[in-house]
Amino acid sequence: MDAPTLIARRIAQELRDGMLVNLGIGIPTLVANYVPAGVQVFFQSENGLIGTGPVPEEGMRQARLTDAGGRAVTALPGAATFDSAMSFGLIRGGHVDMTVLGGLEVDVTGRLANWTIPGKMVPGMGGAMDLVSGARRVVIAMQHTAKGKSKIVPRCRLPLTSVRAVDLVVTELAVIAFPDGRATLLEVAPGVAVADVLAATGAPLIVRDDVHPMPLTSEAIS
Amino acid sequence: MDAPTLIARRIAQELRDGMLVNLGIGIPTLVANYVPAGVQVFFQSENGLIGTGPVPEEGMRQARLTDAGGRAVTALPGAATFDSAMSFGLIRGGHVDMTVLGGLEVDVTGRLANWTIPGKMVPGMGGAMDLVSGARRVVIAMQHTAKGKSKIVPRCRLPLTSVRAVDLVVTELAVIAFPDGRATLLEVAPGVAVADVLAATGAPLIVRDDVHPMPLTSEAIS
Amino acid sequence: MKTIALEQAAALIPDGTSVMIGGFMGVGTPERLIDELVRRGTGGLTVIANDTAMPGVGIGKLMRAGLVRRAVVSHIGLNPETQQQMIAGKTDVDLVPQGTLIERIRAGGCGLGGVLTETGVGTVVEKGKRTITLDGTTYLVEPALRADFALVSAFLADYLGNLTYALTARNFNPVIAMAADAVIVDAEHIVPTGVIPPDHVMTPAPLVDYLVAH
Amino acid sequence: MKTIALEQAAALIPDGTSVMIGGFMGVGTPERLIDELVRRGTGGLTVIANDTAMPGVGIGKLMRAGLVRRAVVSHIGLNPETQQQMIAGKTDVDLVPQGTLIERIRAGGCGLGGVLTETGVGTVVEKGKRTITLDGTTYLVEPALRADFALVSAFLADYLGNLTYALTARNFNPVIAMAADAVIVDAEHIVPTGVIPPDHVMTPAPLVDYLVAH
Repeated sequence: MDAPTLIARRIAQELRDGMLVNLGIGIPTLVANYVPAGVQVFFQSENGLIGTGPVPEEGMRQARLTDAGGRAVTALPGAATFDSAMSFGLIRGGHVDMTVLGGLEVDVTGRLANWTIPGKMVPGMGGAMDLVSGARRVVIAMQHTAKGKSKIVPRCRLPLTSVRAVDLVVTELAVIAFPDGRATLLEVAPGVAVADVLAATGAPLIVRDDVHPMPLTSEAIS
Repeated sequence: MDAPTLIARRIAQELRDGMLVNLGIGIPTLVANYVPAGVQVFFQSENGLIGTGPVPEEGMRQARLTDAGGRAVTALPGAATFDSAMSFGLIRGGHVDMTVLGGLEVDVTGRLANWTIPGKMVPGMGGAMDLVSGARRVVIAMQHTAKGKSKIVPRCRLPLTSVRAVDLVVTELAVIAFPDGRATLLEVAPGVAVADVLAATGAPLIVRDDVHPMPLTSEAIS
Repeated sequence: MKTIALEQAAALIPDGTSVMIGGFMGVGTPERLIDELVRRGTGGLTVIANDTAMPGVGIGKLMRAGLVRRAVVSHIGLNPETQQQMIAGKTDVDLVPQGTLIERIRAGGCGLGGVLTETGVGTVVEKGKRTITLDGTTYLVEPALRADFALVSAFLADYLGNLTYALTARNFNPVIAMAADAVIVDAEHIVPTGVIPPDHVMTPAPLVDYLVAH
Repeated sequence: MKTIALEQAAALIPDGTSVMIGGFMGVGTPERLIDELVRRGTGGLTVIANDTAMPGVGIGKLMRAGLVRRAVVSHIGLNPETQQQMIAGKTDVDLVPQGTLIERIRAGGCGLGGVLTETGVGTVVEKGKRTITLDGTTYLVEPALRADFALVSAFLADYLGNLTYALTARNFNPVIAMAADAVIVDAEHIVPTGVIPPDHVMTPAPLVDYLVAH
């Protein structure tokens, strides 16, 4: 299983029936493919849609129905559309139960940097700052390292997305949470030892006694 | 012609084609009966309606279509309904071109008191404070005196509705504006002399050289 | 979203809680929920709404039954019973300009700390409030407002909980549906999912916690 | 509301003015108006919008033509040309969190001085901003934003100027339609008054100054 698939399948385990969920671009988008059986969630696209469905079939594209990345999507029965003020009212107001976003760095207190690398990548924060400040639960989907360097860091060197700590970080190696503001290893990926995680992590991790293997949802059906 | 009719007919002269207009309860409501020929205005009810029409015919009442006083109304073709946040966005945002409201006192600088008589009448301000603060043009429709006392006063003794000066006061005797923040007599009612107005007014009025009789719209057709 | 019997819905609301209630002079108020609260005698309520309607109508029923300890409203002029209870000290009445009230509720529902408005500057409304001056204009800092419950009256609700409102019965309803910990909806009609087109949904389903069964 | 030819509509907009433009990654952007501005070469613009779309699409056309002096947007990640112009100093880019941007525009349109938000607290977004603490929580004071013109893309417009938007093409459009001194609308379809039911109107007619003729 490749890293993005593993991460998406683990995060899909966090989905609960009736949740309103916002998925970022990249690995987070894959989470929609692994919704557990019997769980029904609402996916929000922050450009103004709840009930975002998969990519339309050939010939069924509607130019006025896209996700936040501008890609054509479908809408499920019971979908709702709205303007951007409402969309971010939902996000900041705590109505989004969970958001899944990519990360560049997460520090040992759970603070996230994910929107810019000054001098190199300045795309703008889009909705990321509002999502991290306002969603009830913030889950970061990211590779554990980039170019051999740990993305879990003692302190973010990149500009922060929010001072609010994220709730969960899921990588291809581990699941990390931040109880009492301290990075804590909860789970390891199948076949990965705690020592492997610690070796790959450039910051101290608290290791819980009950560290266990990641639960994963089934493979996508489609 | 009774005082309310006279006042309403004079104020109707202020209507311009395409205006969005909010009418308060009482004399202001009558203004809708005297819209000049060829002028089309939008009437807003602040409970969430643009395109408010007259009282419905017998048997055509819809319980979910009322004005801000809770009375059944009709809606004209091209009407729009919206929530209260939008309604007051229109009001505070300067999108209401003119509001016509009743008054208890107006002082010589144009400040209005019209929402409470402490210890006697405490109905709440409803939308009055927002209307006076936000509408582009505020016109006060009121009798010149109450129980023999002038309602134009040197200084409001009743609690203010807003610190913003109103634009025009129309009574059964006179039309008064507030250029440079000073009460100025512009017009007198038919058959009323400037001296009559001054005698009935409990505060100094600047009298313009060109004081002239009120222009009035025709009688209501209905 | 859970479908729930009327009696169960009202039973969720304990004495002494805060409830936002939709409606404007009784239009767009969830009457069945009000009636059930009166029947149960749920008391000591803080009611946040546009007004207290007329005696014996909508929120006026709660007033008449003496169930309202505090009312945060813009207008009580058409309900002399509210005025009497206020004078008698039975009900505290906080009068808030209507545009400020709806905007404070919206802020509460949209995760804003509050809004800045000129409405009320220099009047009794300013009393005890913070002000802030931006570019030479002074504004009142009006803080966000939330409640434990929102009692919403809708026209259509689909099986998922998507809502529409009709004509002037919309008023405070979609705004309070964002600003309470638990949102209870009474809809005139319950319709299959898909009957309400996406562009016509006024309150999206995830905002609704309970839909009163028919 | 005046009906106006496309050429006349674009001619209303002088060089150096501020324009809010609807759309999200090019979806819901009034392309005909953009094309006409490019044809005229109306330059030195301050553009307030969610993003600058993609190269050669929507607002991306204005960027490519070098007509934008300043962009107030939340995202330029899909338009490398904007990034290049920013780095070259041809275009000033103010990056604003999307929720803050739309709320500042809404405040401008709704007569609020601004809003209080936690978004951006403790980040580079806080730089130069005032903060306020209410009940122990610190918020940024985000001031209202308005423009000289709003360029709105609608789905339906009736003869009076009532508007609807379709699906995700709504985005910034109804919000900017309240926040500019002159509102110019390009609608996909113009329909008789009454075709849009009152409950479905998303932008009421009095907000529209000009409707581009078909």
